[in-house]
Formats: sequence, C-alpha cells, structure tokens
Amino acid sequence: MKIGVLVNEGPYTHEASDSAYQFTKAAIEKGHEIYRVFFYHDGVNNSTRLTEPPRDDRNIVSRWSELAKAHSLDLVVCIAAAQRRGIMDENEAKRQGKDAHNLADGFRISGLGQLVEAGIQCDRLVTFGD
Amino acid sequence: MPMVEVAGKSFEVDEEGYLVNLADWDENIAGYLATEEKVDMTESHWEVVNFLREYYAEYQIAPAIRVLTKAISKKLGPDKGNNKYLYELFPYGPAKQACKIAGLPKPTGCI
Amino acid sequence: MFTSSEDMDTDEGGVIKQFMFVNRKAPYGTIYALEGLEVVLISAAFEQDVSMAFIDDGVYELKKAQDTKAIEQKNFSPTYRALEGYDIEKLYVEKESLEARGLTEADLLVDVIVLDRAEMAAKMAEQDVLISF
Amino acid sequence: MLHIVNKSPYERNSLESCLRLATNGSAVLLIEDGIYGATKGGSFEGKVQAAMAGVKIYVLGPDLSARGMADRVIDGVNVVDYGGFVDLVAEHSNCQSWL
Repeated sequence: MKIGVLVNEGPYTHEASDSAYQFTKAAIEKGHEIYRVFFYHDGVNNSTRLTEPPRDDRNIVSRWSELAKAHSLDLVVCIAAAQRRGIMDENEAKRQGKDAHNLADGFRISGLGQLVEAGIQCDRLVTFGD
Repeated sequence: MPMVEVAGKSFEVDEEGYLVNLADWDENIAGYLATEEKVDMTESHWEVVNFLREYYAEYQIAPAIRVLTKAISKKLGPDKGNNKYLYELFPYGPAKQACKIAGLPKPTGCI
Repeated sequence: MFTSSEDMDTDEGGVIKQFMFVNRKAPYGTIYALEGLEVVLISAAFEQDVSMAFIDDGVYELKKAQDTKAIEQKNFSPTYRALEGYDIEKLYVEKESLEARGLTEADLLVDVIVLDRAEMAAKMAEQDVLISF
Repeated sequence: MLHIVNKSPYERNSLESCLRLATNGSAVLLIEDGIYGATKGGSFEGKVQAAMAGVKIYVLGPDLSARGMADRVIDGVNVVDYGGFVDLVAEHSNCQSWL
C-alpha cells in the first residue's frame, strides 16, 4: 500500500516527529511504500542540520536523514512554512540573499502542492502533530 | 535590503525587486517597478494592476492565476479574462509581474 | 483551468478524491488556522472534491468582526470569503460546536452548511483524505 | 474509519470530540499522551467504557509503557505496537488525527 505521512510539529517539543518516524519505519518493515513524508507548520524544523542534541539522546534530524538514505524516502519540507521559520537550502538562501543555509541531507524544499499530490496519489495519508 | 527613491519618496525592495512594505505603494512606485520589469504601463495594464490591488484589499491574498482570470472575466469581460490577454500584457507571467507592480507580497511558489 | 472531466482524466489519471480539511483550532493563538487555509487554497488547483469542516474551536476562525491591528498579526479572515472564487463552497460547520460556544450562523463571515454531529460524522467517514490542523 | 487521538482527555477535548463524531464500527487509536484515555481508574474511564459499545478502542503499547501505564489498561482495549498501528491504517479506508 502507498502511504503518505504528514508531520506538523518540530523535533523534541512534541512527540509527533518520533511517532511519525516509528510509524514510517514500521510501515517500511511491513512492505508498504512510503510515498512521501511532508513536513509542515513547525514540522519544517525537523530538517535543520544544525541540530545538536546531547549524546545520550536521539538525533531526530539525522535519524530522518539516515532513514531517507536507506530507503530512498522523499522527505519534503514546505517552502512557505520553511521561509517563515528560517529553514533554507542553498538555492533558496541565494535567492533570498541570506548568508547561510541549513537544510539537512535527504530533505528537499518544495511547495504545498506536494502535500495535496501525496493525498491524491497515496492510499492513506497519516497526520502527526500537536 | 536595497533602498530606492522615486519622486522624492524612498522605499525598500527585496533582493528580487519586490516592494517590502505594502503600505508604501503608490502609482509612482508602481511605475518604477514596471520599468524594472520592462513593462510599458498602458491603461490595460493599470486595469489589471488595480484589479489585483482591489482583490488583495478585499481578500488579503493574491489570487491564483485561474481565479484571477475568472474574476477579471466577470468584471471586465471574457475578452480580458483569459490567459492569452494577461500574458500579452505581462509576458513573464501575470502572477509574478502584475503582483509585483501592484506591490503585493511575493508569491511563495507553493505549487 | 480544467472544465471537463475529460481534461481531468488526462491530468491526474482520472482520480478525483474527496478531501476534507478539518479545522479545530481558533485563529491567532496558533498558526494552524492560517497555514491550514494556505493548503486549502493550493488544493483548489488540483481539481479535487474539496471541503472544509469546522469543529470545536475551529468555528471561531469564521467569527465576524476580527480586528488584529493591535496584535500586529495579519487578519486573514477575509480570505475565507475568497474560497468561493476558488470553487471551494463546501464549508461544513458542526452545529454542536457552534452552540457550545454561544454562536449562531449569523455570527459567521461566510455562508456555511451547518451539520449536526451525526451528519458531520457521516460526512467525515465518507472522505478519501482527511487533513487536520 | 480510523481515528487517531494523541491528547490526554484530562488536558484537551480531542478524545471527547472524536467519540462524539466517530460513527459506529469505526476504530479509535490512542497514541502519545492520548494513552491516558485507555487507562483505568480515572474520571474519563466511564466515557471510554460507554463508547466501546459502538467503536473499537486501541492503544499504542510503546507510549503506554513509556508512561508507566502498561498495567492499567481498561479491559477490552487492544494494545498494539507500531506494526499494529500500520495495520490499522491499512485496514481502514481513511483516517483522521484529532490534533
């Protein structure tokens, strides 16, 4: 089955990103196809590579990056929500005249249309948030 | 961000030339923004730009292109409410160029 | 813009799904109502069967007379009135949620369809995709 | 239909709204802080017991254990792991998260 995942909260404050990660992993293990994981609202904060949690805690951001690499996941960060919250890839930083970019490996920035498209293409869309 | 002065009034534009403070907008500034876009403003151009400003004032968003054509068709007639007419006026895209000249916020490019 | 079902078929493989955007949060206190509305506007471009449900504090999003000047946030309530132009006309409001908050249809800034809880429950159950904010 | 609730019924009205709008025969999965809705002895237990006449209630085991509540589950509530969560999503034609 094709499954889409929507993550609406950032890392650490809410459990949403953890739940979404465990759900995504379990779905892959069960042989389902994760069509896309879309990050919206504060969920875009799951994609900053500047995250540096204590060594005895999970690294939510790199954990997503690694899962994406291992299973060719499509991790999409909403551009409008990302711009509000200071998440940028190299191109966007250039376009906006910013002196830095912080998008982690395995994520890409794109439009909200990607969320609607996931809803159209997937058999199920599961939302995690606050 | 760059400051520009037109007709004795100075205002800020962003890296891509969009007006930063919507409240600064006046017809002189629109004229400047049009020149930057290489658009020669005629009455037909003003009609669309003013329509966009009215739409924004009423709904607080810039309309999607198909919504714009439909609304213009309703108000100014079907000969003006179509993509061909709007692209003739604003060759690089009415959503981008007309919104920019109208001083509306930069589209976030969501689709 | 696609006007016929033939056009639709070539565009999205003939799939028209029922999308419901479920709004349960009040405006301004959190960003969910505003960013939720942004998704709804984008969804209009995909020619799906789109509706919005207003349940619990979500009904407050539609309250008339919002004035945000003093909190320096953008007043996005007029945007709900633009939805009709986007062909999004199914705005369902749960009767029980309105009543519990001392509101009536006359307090709302757009025309809505008021459903009681059983009708709303049935409407939700028949959707293909529910996205909640 | 699958309803997913992640809020404690003692903090927010998500579970109450969910139960109000869940049709007969649908399933409710309690995750994160929502698991407290599946536990015995609290003032909300009666409402969950009553709802079980019409809907099936599931609770996510990992969230239950994390909160020290694994031995307090209301009789008749089904405990599932993340794999079971995935199965519930797959088995039901649509799902709604009561955020």
